[in-house]
Amino acid sequence: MPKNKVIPIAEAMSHVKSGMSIAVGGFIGQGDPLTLIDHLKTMDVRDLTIYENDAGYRERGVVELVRQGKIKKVVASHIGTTPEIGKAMNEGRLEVEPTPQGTLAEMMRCGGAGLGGFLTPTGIGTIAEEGKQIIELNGRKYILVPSLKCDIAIIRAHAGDTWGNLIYRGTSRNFNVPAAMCADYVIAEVENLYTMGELDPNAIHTSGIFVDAVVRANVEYCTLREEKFNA
Amino acid sequence: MPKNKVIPIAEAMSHVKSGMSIAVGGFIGQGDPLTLIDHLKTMDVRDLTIYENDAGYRERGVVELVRQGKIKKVVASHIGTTPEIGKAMNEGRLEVEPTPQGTLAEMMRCGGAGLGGFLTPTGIGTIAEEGKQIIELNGRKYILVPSLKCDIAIIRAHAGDTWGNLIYRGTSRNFNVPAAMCADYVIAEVENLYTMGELDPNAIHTSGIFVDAVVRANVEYCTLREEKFNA
Amino acid sequence: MPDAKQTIASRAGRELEDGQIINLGIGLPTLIANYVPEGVDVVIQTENGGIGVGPAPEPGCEDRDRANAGNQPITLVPGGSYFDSATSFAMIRGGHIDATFLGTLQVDEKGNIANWIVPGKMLAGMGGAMDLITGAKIVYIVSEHCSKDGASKLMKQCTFPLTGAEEADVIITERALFRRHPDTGWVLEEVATGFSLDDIAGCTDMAYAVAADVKLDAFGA
Amino acid sequence: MPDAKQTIASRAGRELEDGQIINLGIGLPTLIANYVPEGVDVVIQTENGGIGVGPAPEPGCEDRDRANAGNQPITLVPGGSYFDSATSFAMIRGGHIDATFLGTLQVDEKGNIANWIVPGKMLAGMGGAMDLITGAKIVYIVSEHCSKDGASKLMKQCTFPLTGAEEADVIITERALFRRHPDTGWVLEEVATGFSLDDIAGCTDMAYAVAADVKLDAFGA
Repeated sequence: MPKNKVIPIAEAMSHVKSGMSIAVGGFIGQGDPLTLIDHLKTMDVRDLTIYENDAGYRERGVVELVRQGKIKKVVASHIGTTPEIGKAMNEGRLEVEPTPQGTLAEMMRCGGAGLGGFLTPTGIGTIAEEGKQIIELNGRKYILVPSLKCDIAIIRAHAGDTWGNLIYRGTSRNFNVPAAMCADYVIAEVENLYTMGELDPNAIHTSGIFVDAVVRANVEYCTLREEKFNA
Repeated sequence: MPKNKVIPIAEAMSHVKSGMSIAVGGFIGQGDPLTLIDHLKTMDVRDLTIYENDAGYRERGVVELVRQGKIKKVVASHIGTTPEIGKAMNEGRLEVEPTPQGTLAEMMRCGGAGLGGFLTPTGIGTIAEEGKQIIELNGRKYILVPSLKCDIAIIRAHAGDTWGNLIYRGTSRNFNVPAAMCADYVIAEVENLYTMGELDPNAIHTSGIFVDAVVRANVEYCTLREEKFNA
Repeated sequence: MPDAKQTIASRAGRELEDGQIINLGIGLPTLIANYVPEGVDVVIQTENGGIGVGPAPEPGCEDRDRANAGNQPITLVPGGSYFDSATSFAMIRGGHIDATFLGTLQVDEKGNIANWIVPGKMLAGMGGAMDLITGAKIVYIVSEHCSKDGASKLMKQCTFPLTGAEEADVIITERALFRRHPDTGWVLEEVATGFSLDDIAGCTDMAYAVAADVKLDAFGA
Repeated sequence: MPDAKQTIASRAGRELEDGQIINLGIGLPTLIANYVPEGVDVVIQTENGGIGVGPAPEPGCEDRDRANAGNQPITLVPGGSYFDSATSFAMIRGGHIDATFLGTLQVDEKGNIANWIVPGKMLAGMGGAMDLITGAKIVYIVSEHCSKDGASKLMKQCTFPLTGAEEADVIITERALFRRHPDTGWVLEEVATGFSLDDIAGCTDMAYAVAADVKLDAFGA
């Protein structure tokens, strides 16, 4: 029987240390791990590097950690939904590394899959190829993108069992799947917690093999209450 | 409303021509597209190149096409379950290119994902690296594996809707997912056919975007009859 | 004077073909969903992880887990489904999307597109645009012809950092429609109601040929 | 004389640690599942696309869609699940498997493993072995000490094409257990009942050190 990974949030988050890299699931609020981000706000950590599609939506999400001065650098595809991020960048308080969305997702997946990198045609002829190795194959140019390994990943799922098998709902799946794959220590907040065997083995989106700790999501961040949920 | 892709098997299979490359789903009989292979046995095609984990199990599967002399080359990770294949190879009637299982799966996925290739540590220091470009990244050596694009893919799913959204069952998922991604024309045989909207949008394993034609699987290859099926 | 954005979206809608799989950028391109011609079924992919995007939900039926890449609530049509971001961009980069419609800051003679950064000023990020431009079979630029200061967005050469090199296939503005041919470059095919060939020449900096059968009053108004 | 395979599987089972995720090769390694110690829970991954492999199904309850990589019917324990081959090898290559147990034709002084081809004779293919050897945190070679013709499988240098270079961490045979240390190479830690240090020296071609605390009569009947 796989082990129980449900632990107190403080214990799970104690793995986060200053200077670490963190992969964050979610897409401008859809599936963002807000419970874990709220907890991070209470912690004395700094110089974090964030890998995420964006920095949240309006006032919520990783942008709150930037406001607190905890974040050194954000690697993201889009920061337009959080005006504070652009401001922090322009004032020199934050480094931002724009990365094509598909490249960022694949960097995470590849890191989790033990691949050293991949060849993408995306960004050829743009500044996305600056400083990158270009490889020509069958007459087409590709950027060699090294894969990504992070110290920590924080993600959110709609349903999870105690071993960390996860099911997402709707468009909240997004970066939660690749982020879960690429980190040494993966913390999932789940909206609805099940015992092992309750989730359909054919319908798991993220296997518990990728997950190290499971915590309950704050009820206000749950999109559907347990009684209404049908996996 | 997405279009109806259910067509007669002969019409779907008429896309297969001599000399083509075919990605085949399944794993030694688990999820092998036997209905489509049966149809291929009746067709006048030759010099096919097959990309598949194996060549079937015992007497069934792609091995039947080898017996008919339709196959020029098999790229596979394992041919131990079909003794006829080793015999055909040793007699010079068939070319076999052994490929690590994970590399083959990733070649297919990468081809379908528009990536030019990927860097794998698998096979470094073995003959798997012969003739391949070796790239060193962060002190580790990787084989640069070009991605795979095939003319045709033939796969099998447990459930499918008329647009080609597919759900697999148990360990029959295997290579059916990556094979479905990498070909110009993808034919899926489905054991249980549904109208659009009947399958859970959160539980689809292969999106219909990857599938060109849907046919009914021969009833004798169905693992569960429709009335017993619960997606 | 008709609304420029609606004119563009309406003309773009007429490009759609039955069975196509399309991706619509944030903003103006999203309006194209309102102009799908009668009898034409297209499947809309949204890069944050959905396919088969349908009409917006009824007020009160919005769902935080069902939204597009611009965070607007969506529904799915029957046959639609959800997936993760790595799979979404496998679809996009892998050539499984027939057409993408994107706004722009600049587009030029060679088909270069610049729409993600104004150096020293605004950085929104490229989002999924670089992948969409690289992977979609047809890249439509749907944009007002000129920027707010009146300068032509259809330039000799882009001055902002590119989103994609030589990838634009069609430009649709509120004034004209151009198609790019691999050998001959941009060809003016249609001019909107209220504009003359001279008007287009006057507000277009990139070089282009005029089609022999160029259509005047082709759309708009 | 106890059955060599059961002796090996039984000793290998004692290596298992609570919470480990393991992959068992086809044949002998599959037997290890029968020797998981009391109080130790391990999670078994099968590379054809399942995790949480449980006991074989009752006769009559076999299911064609539930099998392992050797095509033997399986069940899953609660918490188990299924996935595709690309995801399976993401798990394997990505270092998410704690230990893999594989048979071999040859293993050598440097930890090289050769188990997929006898040149000019037999080609089964490497299956998932190359990925497992590369990706798993601990690589166990579980194999009879000598081949059928009596030659040592524990060689100075492999003569068959390799499956993995310098990847073997532990060798368990029916006669002995060796562990490889990055600096000092192979160390003989245990000798099975019925064998002496001299016996092991006589049937082992690779160089090895003998542990100061080497255990005799360590396992086997």
